[in-house]
Formats: sequence, C-alpha cells, structure tokens
Amino acid sequence: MTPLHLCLLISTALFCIGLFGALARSNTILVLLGIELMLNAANINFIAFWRYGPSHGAANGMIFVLFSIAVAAAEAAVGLALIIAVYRHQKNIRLQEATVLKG
Amino acid sequence: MTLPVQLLWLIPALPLLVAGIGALTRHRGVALAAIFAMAGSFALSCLALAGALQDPSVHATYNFAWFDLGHGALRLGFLLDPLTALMTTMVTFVGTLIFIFSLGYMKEDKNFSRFFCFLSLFAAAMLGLLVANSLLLLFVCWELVGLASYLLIGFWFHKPSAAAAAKKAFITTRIGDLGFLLGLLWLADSTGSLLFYDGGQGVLEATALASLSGQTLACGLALSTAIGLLIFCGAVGKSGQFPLHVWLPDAMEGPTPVSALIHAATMVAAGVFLVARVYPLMSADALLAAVPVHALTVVAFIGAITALMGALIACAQNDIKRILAFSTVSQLGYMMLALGVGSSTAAIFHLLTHAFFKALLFLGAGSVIHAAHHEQDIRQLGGLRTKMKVTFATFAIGMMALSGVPFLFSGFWSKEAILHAAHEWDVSHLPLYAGLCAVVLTAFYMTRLVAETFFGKPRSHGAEHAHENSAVMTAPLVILAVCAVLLGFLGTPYWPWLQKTLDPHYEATHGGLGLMLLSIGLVGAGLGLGWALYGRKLRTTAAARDPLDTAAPAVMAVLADRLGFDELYAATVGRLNSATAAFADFLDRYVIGGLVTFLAQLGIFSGGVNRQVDEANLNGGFDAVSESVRGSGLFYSRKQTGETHGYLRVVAVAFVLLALVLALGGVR
Amino acid sequence: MIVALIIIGVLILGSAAAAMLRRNLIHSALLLVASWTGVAAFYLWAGAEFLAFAQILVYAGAISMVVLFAVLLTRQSRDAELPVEPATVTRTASAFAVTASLAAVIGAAVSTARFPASAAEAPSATVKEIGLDLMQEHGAALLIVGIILTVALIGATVIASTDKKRDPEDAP
Amino acid sequence: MNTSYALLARALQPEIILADGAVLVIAYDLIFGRRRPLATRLNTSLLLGALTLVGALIASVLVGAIGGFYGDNFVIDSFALATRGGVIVLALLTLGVASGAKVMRNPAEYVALILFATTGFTLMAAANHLLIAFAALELASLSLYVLAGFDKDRRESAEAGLKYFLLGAMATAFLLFGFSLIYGLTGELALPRIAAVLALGGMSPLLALALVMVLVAFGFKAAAAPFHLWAPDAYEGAPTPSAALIASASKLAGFTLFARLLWPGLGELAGDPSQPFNPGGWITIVALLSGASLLLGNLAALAQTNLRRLLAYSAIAHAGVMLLGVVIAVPAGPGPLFYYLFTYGVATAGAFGVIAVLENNGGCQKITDLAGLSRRSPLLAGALTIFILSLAGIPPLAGFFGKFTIFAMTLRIGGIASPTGILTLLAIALSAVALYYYLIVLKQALVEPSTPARSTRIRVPVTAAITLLTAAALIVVLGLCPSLVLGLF
Repeated sequence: MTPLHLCLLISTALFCIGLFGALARSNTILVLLGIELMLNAANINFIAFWRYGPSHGAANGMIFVLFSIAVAAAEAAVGLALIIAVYRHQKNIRLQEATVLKG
Repeated sequence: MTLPVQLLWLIPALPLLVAGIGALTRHRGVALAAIFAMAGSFALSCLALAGALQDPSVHATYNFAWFDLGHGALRLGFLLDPLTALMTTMVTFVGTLIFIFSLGYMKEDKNFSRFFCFLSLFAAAMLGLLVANSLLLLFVCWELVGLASYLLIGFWFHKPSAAAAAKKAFITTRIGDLGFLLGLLWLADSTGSLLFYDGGQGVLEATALASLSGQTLACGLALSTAIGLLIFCGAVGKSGQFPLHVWLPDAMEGPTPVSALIHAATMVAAGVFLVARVYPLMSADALLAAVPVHALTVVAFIGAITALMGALIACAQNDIKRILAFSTVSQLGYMMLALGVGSSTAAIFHLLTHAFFKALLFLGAGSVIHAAHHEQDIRQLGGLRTKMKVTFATFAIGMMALSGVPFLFSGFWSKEAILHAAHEWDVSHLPLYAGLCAVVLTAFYMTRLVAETFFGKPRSHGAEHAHENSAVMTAPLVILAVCAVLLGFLGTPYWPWLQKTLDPHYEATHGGLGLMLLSIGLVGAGLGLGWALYGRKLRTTAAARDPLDTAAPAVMAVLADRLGFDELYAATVGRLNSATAAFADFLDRYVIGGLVTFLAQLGIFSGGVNRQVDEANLNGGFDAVSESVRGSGLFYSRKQTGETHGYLRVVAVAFVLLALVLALGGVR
Repeated sequence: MIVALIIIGVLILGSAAAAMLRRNLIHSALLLVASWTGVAAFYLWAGAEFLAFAQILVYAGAISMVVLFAVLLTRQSRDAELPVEPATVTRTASAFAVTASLAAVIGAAVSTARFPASAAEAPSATVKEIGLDLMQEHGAALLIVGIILTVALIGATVIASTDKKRDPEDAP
Repeated sequence: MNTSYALLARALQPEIILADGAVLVIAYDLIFGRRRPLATRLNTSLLLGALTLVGALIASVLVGAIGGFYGDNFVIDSFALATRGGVIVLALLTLGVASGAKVMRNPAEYVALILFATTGFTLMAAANHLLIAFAALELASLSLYVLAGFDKDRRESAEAGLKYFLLGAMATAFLLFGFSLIYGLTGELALPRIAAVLALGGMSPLLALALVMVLVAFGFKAAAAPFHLWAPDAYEGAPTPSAALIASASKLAGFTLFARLLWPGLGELAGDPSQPFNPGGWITIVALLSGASLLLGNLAALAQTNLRRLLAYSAIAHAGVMLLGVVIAVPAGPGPLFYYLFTYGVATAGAFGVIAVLENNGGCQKITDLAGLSRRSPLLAGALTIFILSLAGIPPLAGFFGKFTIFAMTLRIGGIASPTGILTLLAIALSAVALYYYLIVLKQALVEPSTPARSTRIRVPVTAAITLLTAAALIVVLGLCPSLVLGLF
C-alpha cells in the first residue's frame, strides 16, 4: 500500500464518520459539524493528490484547500446563525423536531 | 376575385381578434363583433373556395421560417386546397349560424360577452387548424381547440358536473394527443420536416412517403404505419372514437350552442379532418403486402366498432342531448370507417352533410330545452309538435337526414357513399355489416326521440308551458334545414361534383343499386320499428316503462349503462392501482430508503395515465378514481416526513445506489 | 514516514469518531478541535505548512469558537442531548448501515485504484510561491471568496441578530 | 498563461457592478435609511437594486461573448452570455416580486443578498474551472440559504433555511470530494485541460465515483429526485421572493454550470446516448435522475393541497425535462436547454409574484385560497393562467416550445429505443397527469366563487403589476417567436 492509498483511505474514513454524525445525531450543531468533517476529508484528498498525484509543481491542490477552508468557515457561520434562528422558535436544537414543513 | 394563399391567415385572424377584444372588455357588443367576424371569415372562405376550385388538384402553399432548431429552421405554412376551402367554408357558415342562435339562447346569461369571447377563440383555433400546412401548426391549433372547448364545456362552472365534464374532456382528448405529439416528433425526426406540402420536400409528398414506407421497424410495421397510427391516436381522442369516446356524452353539460359547435361542425370533425389531411401518409403502406397490419385497416375497424356501439348505446339514453351525442359518436365512426376503407371523399362528404344536420339537431334540441325551461329528459317532454311548429318541422328534417331517408335528404347520399365504399373494400366485409346494423339503429333511435319529444301529451310542467322561440333562434334552424336537404345533391352518384373536387382521379362507380335498395329497406325497417314501439302507443306519463325495457330489461340496463365501459375502466385501473400500491408498500416496509419505491410506482404511473379515461358516473366516478391516483401521490408525500435526517439519509443512499449502478453496469 | 502518517490518521479518525459518538456536546466540540488539529498535522506531514497554519487558525481557532458560542446560546438545560429513545436507536442503526455501505463503495474504489509512481520529494510550497499563485492564477477566485465572506458576514448577522425592539413603529 | 487583471476587470464588469451595487444598497440604507419607515427603505433599496441589475445587464451585453479569458478560469461564449443576461432578468423579476410581497425587516440586506446571489449566478455561468465553479456555487448557495431563512420571525422560514442549508452543505461536501478525486486523477482544475487529460485515459472506478459525487451535488441544486427533498419545504417556508429566486435564476445558473461541467469538462465520460438501455458514463446517471424526477414530481404534485408545494413538485418534474436538455446540450447545442430554463424561470417567478401579492391580501397557502381570484383581481388571475398554462406546456405559450425543442432533439439523437427516447415517452405520457394538477389550480383561480372571508378586491402594487405583465408578455412573446432566444446560439 502506497502512502497515497493510505491517505485516501483515511479521508474516506473521515468522510464516513462525518456522514454518520450528520445522519445519526439529534443535535443540529453536531449534524453541521459532521458535514464539516466531510469537507475536511475532501481537503485531505486534495493535499494527498497534491503531494503524490500526477500534477507536481503547480500548487493547485493546496490553493483549492485554502479556498475550501475559507468557504467552510463562511458556511459554518451561516449554518450556526440559522440554527440559532430555529432555536428561537423551537426552544431546542433537536433536528428531528424541526418538522413544521412536511407533506 | 379569389383569396390568395398568402392571405389565408386572415380567416382565423378575424375571430381571434374578437376573442382578444372580448378578453379585455365585458361589453355586450362583443357578441355582434363575433358574428360579424365569423361572417367575414365566411366571406373570405368563399373567396378561398372559389380560388381552390379553379384547379382542384393544386395544393397551394405559403411557407415561412419560424425559428431555428439548431439543425435547420423550423418552418410553418398555410395550405389551400379544396379540402381546406370546403372545411373552412362549412365551419364559418355553420359557426355564423350557431353564433346567431347563441344570441338568443344565452341572452340572459350574466357572462354573455365572455361566452362569445370563448366561442371566437374556439372558432379561431379551429380555422387555424384547417388552414395549417404544418403538422406542428396544426397541433398547436389542435391544443388550442382543446383548451377552448375546456373553457366552453365548463362555461356553466357553477354546476359541478360541468366543471368535471370539462376536465374530463380536456384530459381524455389530451391522452390521444400524447400519441399525436409522439407521432409528430417521430415524423419530424425521420423526415426532418413537418410541412405537408413543400415543393416535393413535404411529408405528404412522394419522396418522404417512399422513405417512410420503405423503413421497417422491429415489429414488422412500416415506419409510416407506426407514425400514422400514432397520429390517429389524436384523432381517436378528439373525434370520440372507441375507446376514448367516454368524454363526448359528458361534454353535453355545456350550453347547447357549444354542443352544436363542438359536436356537430368542428371539434369532433377535426379528427376526421386530420386523418383526411394526412391520408397520403396513412395509406402509404397500402402497397406493402408483407406488413402485419395496414394503418387504414385499424382505422376502418375502430370506425366500425364506434359506429355500431354509439348507435346501440343511443337507443337506451333518455337525455335528448345525450342521444344526439352518442349519435355523433356513431356518425363519426362512419366517417372513420369510410376513411379506413379507402374513400376519403365519402368521409368528407359525410362530414359536411353531418355538420349541417347535426348542428340543426343540436340547435333544435337547444330550442326545445330553452322553451321547456331546461327540461332535457325526453320522457318528461312530449306534445311539442303543436306548440313549436318551426322547431318541429326543422327537427324532423334533421332527423330524416340523420336516419338516411332516401333521395331528398343529404344524409342519405353521404351514408350511401360510405356503405358503397365499405362494400368495395376487399379486406373484410365486417365493417359493412356493422354499418348496416347501425343504419337500422339510427333510424330507430331517432324515431324514438322524435316520437317521445314531439308527439303525445306534455308530461311535465316545462313541456306544458313551452312555446316557440324568437326568430333569432328559429331562423338559423330554417337555414340549416334547407342546407340539410340541398347539400346531398353535391355528391350523388349521378353527379359526383364533390368527389371530383376533392379527388381529381375519382371515377364514379355504378352498380351499387342492390346495396342502395337494401339500405333503403333497412332505414324503413328502423323507422317502422321505432314508430311501432313508440309512436303507435304513445307514452302517457313520464314514469311509464319503456317498451324495450319491458321486453329485454337486462340488455337495456347494460346499454343504458353505456355498455359498462366506464365501470370497466374503473375496475381494471383501480385494481392495478391498489395492487401496485400494496406492492410498493411491501417494498417500503422491508427495504431501506424511499428510492426503491420509485420503481414500484412505475405501475401506478400506468394507472395514472389511464386514470383520466375511466369514470363510473360523471361526478362520483371520475373524482373517485382521481382520488385513488392522488392516493399514490400521497404515498410519495408520506415520504416527505419533514425530518431532515431522513432527507440526508436519502441523499447518501441514492449516492450509493447510483455509484453501484455506474460501477456494475455502466462503465464503458 | 508511513508510521507518522498512521499515527496522524489514528488521531484524526479516533477523535472524530469519538466526537460523533459522545453524548456530551462540549466534549464532542473539544474532540473535534483535536481532530481538526490532526488534519493540520497531516498538512504539516505532507509539506503544506502554510495550510496547516490556516487550518489551525480557521478551524481550531475561529470555527470552534463560533461553535462554542452557538452551544452556549442554544443550551436551555444541562442535558444538551436527548435521552435515548427507540426512534433514536433506529436512526442510529440505519445511519450506521448507510455509512457502512458508503464506506464499502468508496473504499473499494479507492483501494483498487492504480496511481502512477509518485515522487519521493514533496513539491515545494513557500509562502511566496503560494502568494504569487494566489494573486496570479487564482486572483479571480480570491475575489469571489472575498465576496463569499462578506455574504456570510451579512447573512449571519441578519439571521442571528434579535432586533425586535429596535423599531417598534416599523412593525409591518 | 494570460492573467491580465485589466482583461479580468473588463470581462467581469457585470459582476463588479453587481457586487458594488449590493454594497451600495446597504451603505445607502445605513446612512440615509435608518430613521425611515420600512416600506420606504424597501422601495429605495429595490430601486437601487433594480438600477444595479439594469447596469449589469447593459454591461454584460456590452462585454459580449469574448470566449475564454484569465487563463482557463472563465469562458464567456453565447451560452454563458445568454445565462448571464437570463439570470439578471430573472433577478429583476424577483425584485418585482419583492415589491409586491410582505415587507420584512432589514430590506436593504435582503436586496443586497439578492444581488450577491445574482453575482454568484453570473459567475457560475462563466466558470470554466473547478475552483471558480466551486466558489461561485458557494457564493450563490450561501446567499440563497440566508435568503430562504431571512424572514426569521416566522418559524417556517427559519426551518426552511436550515433544511435547505443542511442538505446544501451535504451536497457541497460530496461535490468537494468529487472535485478532489477529479483533481487527483487528472492533475488539473481547468475544464479544458481536464478534458484533454481524460481524452488520453478513460473511465475508472474512482472516476465513476467522482462523477456520481458531482452529480449528487448538481442533483441537489437542480432539485432532481431523489435529491429533491429540500425543495418542497424550502418553497413553502421561504419568503416568497426568495422562493422565486431559488426556483428560477438559481436553476438557470445551476444547469448552465452543470452542462458546462459535464460536456466540455467530462464529455469523454458521457457514454453513448444511442446505446439501447445503458449508455454507460454519466448519461446513465442523468437519465436515472431524470426519470425519477419526472415520475415523482408529477405524481406527488397530484396530492398537494398547498400551492407552493405544488409548484415545488412541478419544479421537480420540470427538472426531469431539464436533465434531458443537459444530455442533448452538446449534440444539439445549448439553445433548447437555455430556452426551457429561462421560460420556466419566468413562469415560475411570475407564479410566485402572484402568490406574493395574494399573501398581502388575506394569505395564500392552500390552493383553495385562490378561489374567486378572477373576480378579486382579473389581472392576477389572467397572469396566473398564462404562467400555469405555460408550465403545463399548452401551446402556443413558451412552455410548450421548450418541451417541444428538447423532445425533438432527444428523439433525434438517441432514437426511441435509447434511454433518452424512453424518458421522452415517459415525459410526454406524464404531461397528461401534470395537466390534471395544473387544471386544479386554474379551476380555483378562474371558476370557484370566493369565500366570504376573502372577497375584497385586491389592489396590486404598480411595480408588481408591471412585473407580472412583463413576465406574462415574455411567456407569450417567446412562445410565439422562440427565435428571439434560440437565435442567440
């Protein structure tokens, strides 16, 4: 097994852990953080490919991660703001109770 | 003076203009404007007819590019040939009379101007359909006709039955239109054009026809047969042919002038016109011996079934308009039969004569209904012969034309031409026999209708106080009655002017005398039977039992139930629907995720398409089956629990499934 | 080298998994910070020092602070998590099943993939090179991310703010 | 590599105008607006926003189709140009919808966010590079999440925003993972260079995985089943102008980017569309999504009693046709796809405009709330009729020709036995079902008598009336003269 494969497996596992959190946790903040973990997994991929992949020299992969970190921060801010907005009405942040809209 | 083909668009444009004006204003003058517009269109149509008659074999076209589809421009156009000119003349003439009649009939309606706006829209769409030289333009107008008829049938929207009937009519015909659209797309795909005539490049010209009939599909059908049959689906829907006839009788919920316009002159005839228009395409496979079925054979048998079935059901109906509606179904079957056995001229001949006498009958029925305070049940009527002399006389002429009373009435000659063509057909004589049976039945039920309505004693309050209507309503009746007599002489075997105009290669064949005598005998038998059962011993009370019902109650019950078609649809489609729903539920219970249920719903989808066809009764059944399909929609909606975890899970599951699909089956 | 990677991987995955399984929200948040730091360590290991710096700054610094604020703001009682209910159990089980199948699919594709032989040397990535790259080839993207951050700022402020009492006469 | 800032600034003038305009709207409101009543502030902001959009529209026309620029980061061909103009027009319609809708707090921020979202859309239209695509997509998405949750005093709005956000964030995670794999397997980020690398190799399992991940994200953006689940909730809960923007401009931009990414970028992996049943490549997946959307959208719409949810499910059904348009976007050119998207967007935005006005006059949640509309306001009823009939695909309105051009092309390219051909049959068959639910809406609006509680005449604000009339006129005119749009390509 090459280091690249190992990196990719780590990122796959991280992706799945994040997904599990998003699917299983009641607390909306943890759902959001699970999704953040999935984004991190993708970032690990970029770096692994930047380090071992076919495109040596250009810093594309690294630059992409830089941007993705910034975007993830923006996303987290908006997401937490929305969670707080829902909390004001619902008085808790259990995702499964946010079911006013359905059908 | 003639109307050049470049200006043909003026004919539909006039009513369209009035429809546009009518949409903006509520002034009652819209009605007059509509009548003048129709009269103007009639005048223009006469000019066009004069031009077309100068050389009947020419298809004058005017084509123009409309928009760019990526691979060459899409072109539309207008077409002027005797078929177009005769049809526009007939539609505008009958239309004008119906408009005038409506002036009296709808006088007290509070949406008077809107009614004329819709009527004008309908007429404009219908005329556009007739002058189109492009299957696409024809289809556009075809859909507009459907939309306008939806608006008109549902005009008295405060009656829930009218709203339901309008919806049913629109959707049922639309099912046929799906086939039409598909055929149209396929045709465009395989020929690259949708123009009928285009200087040798059109789809009805030799090059395209040869290539279409030269290709054979996997099932052995010629390509032209497949496309022709798909287009025929549209005609089946619009012309109320078996098995999509169920909408037509219910459409009687609209105001009576609408019934006259839709059921006599125009919309239902559109299907016949369509088949006649694409006749070269439909008959392109005629020379191929090896194909399993010819397109026209299907047309002939559908027509024969419809003709017989419509006449049978008409015998057991009691609503005056419903009898006429089933009679229309039956007569349209005749026309299709004529087309199928290879005589498009006979079909158009019957189409023209039928338009006049059926419009006459519907307007006469409208006159009766108007006078009898909206009483439509013939058992409740009676004795109107003396109270409404003009209506009675004209109605009787219409009835004799429809029954085919010999020599003096137009219906006789056109029906004769059809029977003659069916006799000559060498594939099968079954359609001929069906047609002959329908002749007896037609004479029979029309005699019953007239005897019950006009003879005997009034059997209800409405009939008691009936009196003749104003001249604005009777004058159109008289004019139509005159036409119902005279029109037949345009196409007698001794002077087949109409046939020669429509088909320059037409040769009059003589020697059908035996058949003519037979059919005269059958008409006499029908009339006599009807009079023996209903005329000799007149009904005295509305509740008295029908003599036929006494004789064969089971048969009559089935017929009165319209042969149980509606129940059949309800039962089969309903079963299918609940079975697939149960199956889907099973899957849902044991398999994770909502994704799998899509597949199970495939069956429900087939039910969903047929859903509109079926109904048990006008209100109850249609809604009930609609409900059952709404139920399958609810099944989906239940998946939408509102729980975000579920949504996220579906995303992940769908990802896994799609990845597996691509990895296991799709990577090339 | 590989050993270091394995250690880093265990750190990332272990703390992330623990974070997703812990009942206590605060513990989860702290474990996530550990996981993000692990990712930063991975960046260091791969030779992207600048990114590791950014990761610590943004994730372990900024995002975790925002999360803690949100946790405090939305905490109405001591137990931030629900007691375990049957519904929660089935949800966890199905989440596990779905995740496992996803892991199987991606894992199978990843472990069977063939890559060309890789260079032993890490590509050089000095801050200057990154800066030049950022300003030249990816200048446009930089502008867009600037706008994104503005939008997030405005949006988060508007949505999270409570200004009910400010303009009573303006109530529509 | 040509990375001249001057060229970039010239080519991105519309985006610069939009972003600056958004800041200007907020700044103006901060300086002059704080003491004014909300309605005045809203109108001022709307006016400034509309001026900005018009400016951006003019700029984008002046810039014209200039091909690729700034390395391979962007491309403005006729498709991108049309989409740029189209989203700006749709955003203008959204501002018109907002002028008739309920007044919310922070109107300047609301308008600014619409402008920011539009910036994202125009950038999506021009993106030719994975990084730019990702950034533009995120800009648009984040703005839309906030717009959906903007009316935070209503529980529904907040919940809609949250659900939209969570599903969107998940889709973004998949997208980013997919992008990382594409980057890893090709070593490139710019679409033309990715295509060049892919032309040498072929499909591999990992690449297939990347493809599906990207399609998950776009399926979400397009509200295609089974990634549609957010759409009904978001349409129902979001403030009406936001819903209009999500349904119209966002779809147009999303599909443009989608088509660009799939065809010029990953066209090597498309598979063979004329292959019976299984073309392989991404066409298989897109066809599956399309079929699922057609079935589910149309059938579920039948069961709806809420007007907005009905529009959402009809949007899902339309997404099925749009996905077919993506399949033919290269063999037949993007014209049919753009025509369909744009006219659909106008009709949907118009329908939401009607809903917005109704909400200020007694509310509009259930379909039955439309009862008596033709008497309460003939203008609204007439406009709604045109929009709904266009959505139902009744000729000669634009909706029909959108469907017609797409179906004609799918049949021409694959034939009837191909997956796209079968889907075309399915779409045509389901249009009968669709007609049924559209007629339910029309019946309420045109036929049913109004309830006593809602029988007053509706006063339509002038700007909203102009918006609705413009949208209706667009539907009719584009239906009669499709070459106005199709001629652009």
